[in-house]
Amino acid sequence: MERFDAVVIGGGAAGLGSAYRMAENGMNVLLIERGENVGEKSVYGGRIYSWVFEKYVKGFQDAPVERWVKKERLTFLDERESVSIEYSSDETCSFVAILTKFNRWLAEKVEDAGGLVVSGIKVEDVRLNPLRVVADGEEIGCDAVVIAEGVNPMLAMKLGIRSDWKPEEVAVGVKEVFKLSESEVNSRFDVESDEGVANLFVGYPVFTHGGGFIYTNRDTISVGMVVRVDSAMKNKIEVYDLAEKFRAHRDVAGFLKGGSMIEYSAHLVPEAGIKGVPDALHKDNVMIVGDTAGFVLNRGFTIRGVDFAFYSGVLAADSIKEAMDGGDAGLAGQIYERKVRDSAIIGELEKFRKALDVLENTRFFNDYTRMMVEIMRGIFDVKEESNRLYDVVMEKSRGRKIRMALDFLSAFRGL
Amino acid sequence: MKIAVCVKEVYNLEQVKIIKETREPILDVPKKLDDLSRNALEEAIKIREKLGGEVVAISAGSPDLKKTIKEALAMGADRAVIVTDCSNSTPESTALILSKILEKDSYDLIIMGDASSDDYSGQMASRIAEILGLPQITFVSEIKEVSEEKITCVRDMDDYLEVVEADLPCVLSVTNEINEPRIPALKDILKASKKPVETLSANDLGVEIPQPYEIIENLAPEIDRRQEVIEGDAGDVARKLAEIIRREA
Amino acid sequence: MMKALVFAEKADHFNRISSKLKEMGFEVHGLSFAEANADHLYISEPNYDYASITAAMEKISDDVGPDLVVFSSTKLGKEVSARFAQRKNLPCITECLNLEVEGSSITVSRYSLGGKTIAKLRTSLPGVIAVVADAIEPSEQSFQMNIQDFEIPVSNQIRTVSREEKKREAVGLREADVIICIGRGLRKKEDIELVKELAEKLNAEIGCTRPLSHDYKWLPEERMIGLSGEKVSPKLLISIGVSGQIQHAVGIMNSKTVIAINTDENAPMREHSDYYVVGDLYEIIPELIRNL
Amino acid sequence: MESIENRLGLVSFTVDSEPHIRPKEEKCDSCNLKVCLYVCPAKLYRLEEGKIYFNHEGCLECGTCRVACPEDLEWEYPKGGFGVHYQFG
Repeated sequence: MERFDAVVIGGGAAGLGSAYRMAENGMNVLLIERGENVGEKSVYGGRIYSWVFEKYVKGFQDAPVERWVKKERLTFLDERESVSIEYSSDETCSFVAILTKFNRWLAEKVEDAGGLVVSGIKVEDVRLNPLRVVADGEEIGCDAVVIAEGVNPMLAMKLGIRSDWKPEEVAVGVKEVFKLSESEVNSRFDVESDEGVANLFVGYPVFTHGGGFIYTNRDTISVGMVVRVDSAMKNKIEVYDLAEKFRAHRDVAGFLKGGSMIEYSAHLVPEAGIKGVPDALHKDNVMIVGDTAGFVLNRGFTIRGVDFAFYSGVLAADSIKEAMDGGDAGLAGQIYERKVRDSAIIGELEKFRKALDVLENTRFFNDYTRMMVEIMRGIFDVKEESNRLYDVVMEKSRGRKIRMALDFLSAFRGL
Repeated sequence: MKIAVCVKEVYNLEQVKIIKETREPILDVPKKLDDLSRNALEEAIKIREKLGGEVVAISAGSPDLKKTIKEALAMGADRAVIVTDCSNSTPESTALILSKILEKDSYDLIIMGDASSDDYSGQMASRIAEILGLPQITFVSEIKEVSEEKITCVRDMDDYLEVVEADLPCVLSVTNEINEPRIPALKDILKASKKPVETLSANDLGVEIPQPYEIIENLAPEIDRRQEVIEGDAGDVARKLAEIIRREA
Repeated sequence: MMKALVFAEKADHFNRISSKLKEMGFEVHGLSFAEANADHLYISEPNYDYASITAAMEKISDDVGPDLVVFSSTKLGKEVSARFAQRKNLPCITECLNLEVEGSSITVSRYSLGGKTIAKLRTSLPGVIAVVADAIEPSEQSFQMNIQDFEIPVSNQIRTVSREEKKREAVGLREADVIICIGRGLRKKEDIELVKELAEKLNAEIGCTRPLSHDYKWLPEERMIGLSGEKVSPKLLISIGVSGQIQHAVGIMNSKTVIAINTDENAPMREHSDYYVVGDLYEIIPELIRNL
Repeated sequence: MESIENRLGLVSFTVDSEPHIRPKEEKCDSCNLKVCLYVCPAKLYRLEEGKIYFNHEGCLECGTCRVACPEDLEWEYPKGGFGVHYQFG
């Protein structure tokens, strides 16, 4: 039986973070990815917060970054109109990347550091006492297993580490990628070549839990929609046409005009915040990281997943190392539990626990989005006569001022 | 028996997309070991299994070769020698580089695919055999007999099948009909990670890479058909079709 | 005047190539196994040994001093072109579909990326190319027709034990006005009878995609239409149960009208069709036979 | 609007002959919700004469049907090396 210090299951950001850190620490680590090539099963919207890579990855300056986000835009859409809030800055803390390519680059870093990455092989089972991983009819022995299998926690459920997601705890995202020239992207979004835009949308076409996004890649644009699975079920939303409806809106279509669609993709996103994180993140020396553990934070205007995924992988790696150095490799799971609970991951998820209640409130996705657009229409609609801001706001908020005040107060506190 | 197998990395062609508006291919796709290289490797491994010896995978290509060559090792090559600084290679340059590597050892057999599935140029066996002054048997669809001294093969040519024999050392190119290449299991892949890979540069070998061509364009062919869709029940459709056939035939 | 030296083991290939070269203004020299069109032609006994032909072409080339050496892109032609080019330290491009000369350089087109694209390459003369002779439309040209016998030097690098012509049905795919092309949408070999019935009604030849000839062996190899098989140009091509992968589609691109029947509404074949029928071939073909 | 079939045509797949997802026929028959018909982003579930049919060939492997299906269908990832190959994930 082949033996490794640790086996990592899954070659997404979380698994790669774990394998990279272990390889860097001189451990004998094997990463097994089910895709024919690393990165080909990973899908996300488009943006990564860079802090964790700057902190942990040597040579990060060579990463396949498409563009650094210099403009943040939040757009409220109704059927025909939109209101946008834009924040533009020279400072940046995030970048747009194609996750497939980014993960492929990370896999090279893992191999350069001495880790072994095997793709095209699906792990069938993880068995305890003694710990081993079963794949391709073979058993591979190890001291620790890191499960980074992504949002569908097939192995983690089998081992009883976590339960399955409920429809209200995950969202389905669909994404289309359009090819344009680099200069077209620059001019349409009014940015320089290395600068990018992250634009999130609320409202049309779902007007419920979810929203749209546009991210600028170097010479492509990623555009798509996310909707919570329970809302899609309840409202009978045809998810397969969601991205099409969204991009047909006049305020989205303009960015894509003349571009060729080159890929369509779909993926689930954990949306339950801290409530989606199971009570225990390990069983014996098997640990769960990334989406499998539910480490995604949605604050409405920002969504963090990849940085938490990579970071949780690093924490698992460090826990395994610490346990092995301490002479009892079997303690890694417990150490990991503690490290994560003390880390920014749980810290942030806890901090934004109330964001969940705010985002549960469909009035933000529907009533207030429409109201925002209507108020703008009210004040900018100048004919022979025009409207006072006060009158417009009073009219549009008639009969719901108190509820609104409370809702906005909760948003103010929660997000 | 010492066998060299010249293998090639190619784009995973099934994943290459064409941008509809411009007809340009998107080449940002993973690479893999070419299918015909697998046929060549399989045949070499079979000979080794029968006669003993060593199978060495040899390749010239991009830095991605460090990864793709592992597929050859997982299939069963004992070791590999690769040159990773010739991304824009041509048959001319690749033949020079591979021959330099082959000259460093004395091989009884040099096997490769009859062409690669991307360019289908089919020059490598001839060029290498010429450089090394060896006989060549191309388009081999079956090896009938092989010993330390001599090999007898069936060649599948356009209009004829031919049985030929040659003394070793000799250069062979094989067709995809010759065998069904094995698919490596996880244990083979893990074993492969420990096999030696010698990485060289064209410079190490003293080869200057010739650039005999200029690529003016590389676009998908234009398609300009009517694409009129005919629907309905079988009877309706058949009547419409009959009408079109009468008109066009 | 620029000189070209041609070798093709088939006279038909030779003539297609030489007429194209003449049209481009070359003085055409050549080696062939039978009489063919050239200004200066060497005729020898047939010989299919690469080493012998390479040596012969080297000898003639040293005498003539050609700017361009052209082979027919058959298996033998490709094998010899590369060996010859290496001996003369020249660039060589095989599988050329088209060629143009401009000053001292030549531009050729060939399939690339497994047939997904067509690449245009430019290389300077002198050079060697192997041309897909069937891709050239022959034209009427007048040649000097100086002919002399030639004895090919015998090589024994490899020894031929036996040679056997491949058994071939007389297939008129290339000349046919109507072709029915079948693909994997056909469920079993016996179903070809249904297609044959339709073919008889239309006086059509039957062709197929690679899996049917090479993997399932339902039809002989010479009926395969596509990149590595026949490239056809009928008035009407009826494609039945063919998905339309590009490797196949390049073989039918010169058809005047293409009708396709497929169950999959969005098979790649749709783009390659003038009329695209979405439906079950087992329902439609019997009806169609009744209607013809 | 680009049809879902055309969009799936842009995606590269290696299709296994065995489906990795199997709806449970008898449960589908009695299921009143049939959410699979609209939540699947690839529109791979089809209703014909009251019966649910599923085509695994264009599966994007998101898992939405698994989470949404009230009847707990059989769901696995495709075998190693099979399934969808995203390039712009």
